[in-house]
Amino acid sequence: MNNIYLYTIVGMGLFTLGLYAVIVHAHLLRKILAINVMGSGVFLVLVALAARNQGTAPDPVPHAMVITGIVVAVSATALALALMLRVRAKTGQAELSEESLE
Amino acid sequence: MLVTEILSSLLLIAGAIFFLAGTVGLLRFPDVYTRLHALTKADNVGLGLVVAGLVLQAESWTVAGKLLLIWLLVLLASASIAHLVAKAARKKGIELWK
Amino acid sequence: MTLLQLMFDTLLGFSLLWLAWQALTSPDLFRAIVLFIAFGLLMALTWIRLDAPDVAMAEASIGAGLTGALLLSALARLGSKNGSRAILEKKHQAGSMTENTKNQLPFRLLLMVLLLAVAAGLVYVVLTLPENIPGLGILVEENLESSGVSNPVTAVLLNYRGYDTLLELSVLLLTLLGVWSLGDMTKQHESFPGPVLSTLSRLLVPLLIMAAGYLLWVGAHAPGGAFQAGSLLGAAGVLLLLAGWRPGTRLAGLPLRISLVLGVAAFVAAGMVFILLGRQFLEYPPSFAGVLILLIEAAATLSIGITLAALFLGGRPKFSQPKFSRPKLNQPKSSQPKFRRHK
Amino acid sequence: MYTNDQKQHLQFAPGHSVIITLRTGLIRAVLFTLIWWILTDGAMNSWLVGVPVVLFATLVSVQLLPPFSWSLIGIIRFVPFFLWRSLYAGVDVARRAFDPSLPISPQMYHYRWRLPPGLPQVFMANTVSLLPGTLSAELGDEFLYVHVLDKTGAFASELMILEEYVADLFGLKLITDRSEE
Repeated sequence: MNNIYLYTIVGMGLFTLGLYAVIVHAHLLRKILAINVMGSGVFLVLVALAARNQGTAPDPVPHAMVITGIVVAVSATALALALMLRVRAKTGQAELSEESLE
Repeated sequence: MLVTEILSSLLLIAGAIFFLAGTVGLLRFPDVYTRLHALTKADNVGLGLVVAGLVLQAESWTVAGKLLLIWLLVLLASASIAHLVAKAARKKGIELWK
Repeated sequence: MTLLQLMFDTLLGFSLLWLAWQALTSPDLFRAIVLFIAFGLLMALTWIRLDAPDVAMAEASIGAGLTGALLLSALARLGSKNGSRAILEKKHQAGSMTENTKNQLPFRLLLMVLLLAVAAGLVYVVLTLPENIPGLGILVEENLESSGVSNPVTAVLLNYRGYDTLLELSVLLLTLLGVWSLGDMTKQHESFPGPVLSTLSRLLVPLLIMAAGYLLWVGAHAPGGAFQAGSLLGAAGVLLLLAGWRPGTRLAGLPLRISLVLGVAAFVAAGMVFILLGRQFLEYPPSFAGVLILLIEAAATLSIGITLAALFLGGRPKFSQPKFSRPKLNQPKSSQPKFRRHK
Repeated sequence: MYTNDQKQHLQFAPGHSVIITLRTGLIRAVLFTLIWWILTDGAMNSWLVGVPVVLFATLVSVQLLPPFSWSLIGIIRFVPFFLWRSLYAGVDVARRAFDPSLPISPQMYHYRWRLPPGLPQVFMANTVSLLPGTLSAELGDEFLYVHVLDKTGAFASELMILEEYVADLFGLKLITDRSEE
């Protein structure tokens, strides 16, 4: 048990937390926040595993992938927020209402 | 060589104490305005001392320049942000603590 | 590994989980977003602990900074329109919520059990991964000399996995098109932000440009590169927008569009030129690779920065129509669709 | 594009000519070159990127922040004053934070401007927040609203002194007293 596995487990904890929040919350802004937390969890697992081999430099390929991922995540967030504002403009609320779920 | 090292360590420790003071102020002071006082002034001095301590250890002029640049930028940013936060609090109608 | 390090890592890990939990459950949305920004900064610290300074820079500027700015501005726009009504609605809903949550309790319990199973499965998979797999790190190191740069992360991004980065730039562009197609820039009657913020932005923007240039240059052999530099440029743009600056109608037309596609265009052009010389797409000859990567990165930095700032603006800025607009043939003028802005 | 209204507050130095703009541009270019040299550790191969970046930054800087008057002597006088007073400010606030009885008595003080609007006022507002016991809370047309940590202190005279230093820094002369008019 070293710190690499600690961070891997934290990463998976973040992913699970985010997934729970995405399902439970109705407000779209909270869902967007939750998806971002899920993404951070995935990145954390990737980068932690890249540093798995003790004594050698970490694998740069996952690092590059995560940088790509962070940029894609911010653009996805921007689009999601724009969609949320559109939903709000159309329906008057930024939530997925209970009726629409049933 | 040894003198600069001791001086540098003393400056770093003093800086850390000011950061601690800023945090204690943030926790103990009663309202947003007084907390801003603690943050801006104590952290400015704290960072200044840390930077001074590190400049003594700097290997070259450019490293010292970078450190000084960092201090100036944080100074500018923290003073401006403190003003903006205080202004927003006033606009929101937050009363002074008496 | 020393005990102190383990303690630090444990503390950091728990803080991450705790902040994420607080951000996701806080009843106040503003508070939730601020906590999320703090979460992003702790993530940046975590990347440093995991020996990934390139990622740390991207996280601090994009993950915490720009995402936070986007979220806060979206929240402000949510609140600005009939804000009081929304609060009333929420109170009303909160009343009915308690009833719902009672009915939902078994559902939530089931959900938690399922998610715990998922988490346990994930942990099992990772903990049983084979030890000491060399990975791709050795391969990257062996070929570093022919890549044109000496920072392995930049080598992967711009050379070995150029496809990914090209597609990522396209994703960024597509996102902006998506945001633009959702409507024009909302005419916000923002009050003048005040001389202090205005002066701060005027002082910082040139310095941010300098810092972006530095990260662009240093990315070839140390942590840094086009994405970090681009996000600094984007931050400069966001600062200008916050201080009340808006692109004029002339600037928002062709100049904006050209700078948005410049990154993708430079990437594709660099890839295509060498096809003509008998190489593969995005395969650079080692002797040119360094210069090519710098050129592509410079173009990409500009495009990324301007795209991110445009995303913050949240809609297509108004631009002046080209003077040579021709009337469409076979279509009488009256039948042209009239656009009306939605409220 | 800023509206005229927004630009106005920066143009307190009337009548700048092309020469002044060029001179300002040159000074800032030198400053940015120095910063680039610091950032890159003076690496020779960095100037390929550095020269265009410095030029661009200078161009943007002159666009955003029009030339303003300043005085070297004023700066030399201001720096030690600021360093000493801000160090004192840190000690003062740290003492109050650690003191079990929490000796503070806040007040909002209206300080009447003598400085012209624009960069001098902004500079003073920012400096005020770093000096002992004062925090600028709003920059009005006529007053600077200062939050004072301890209303029993001699903050009023301190603000007057600071304003004179700032005026010096920008090569300005203060109108001595308005109440006599």
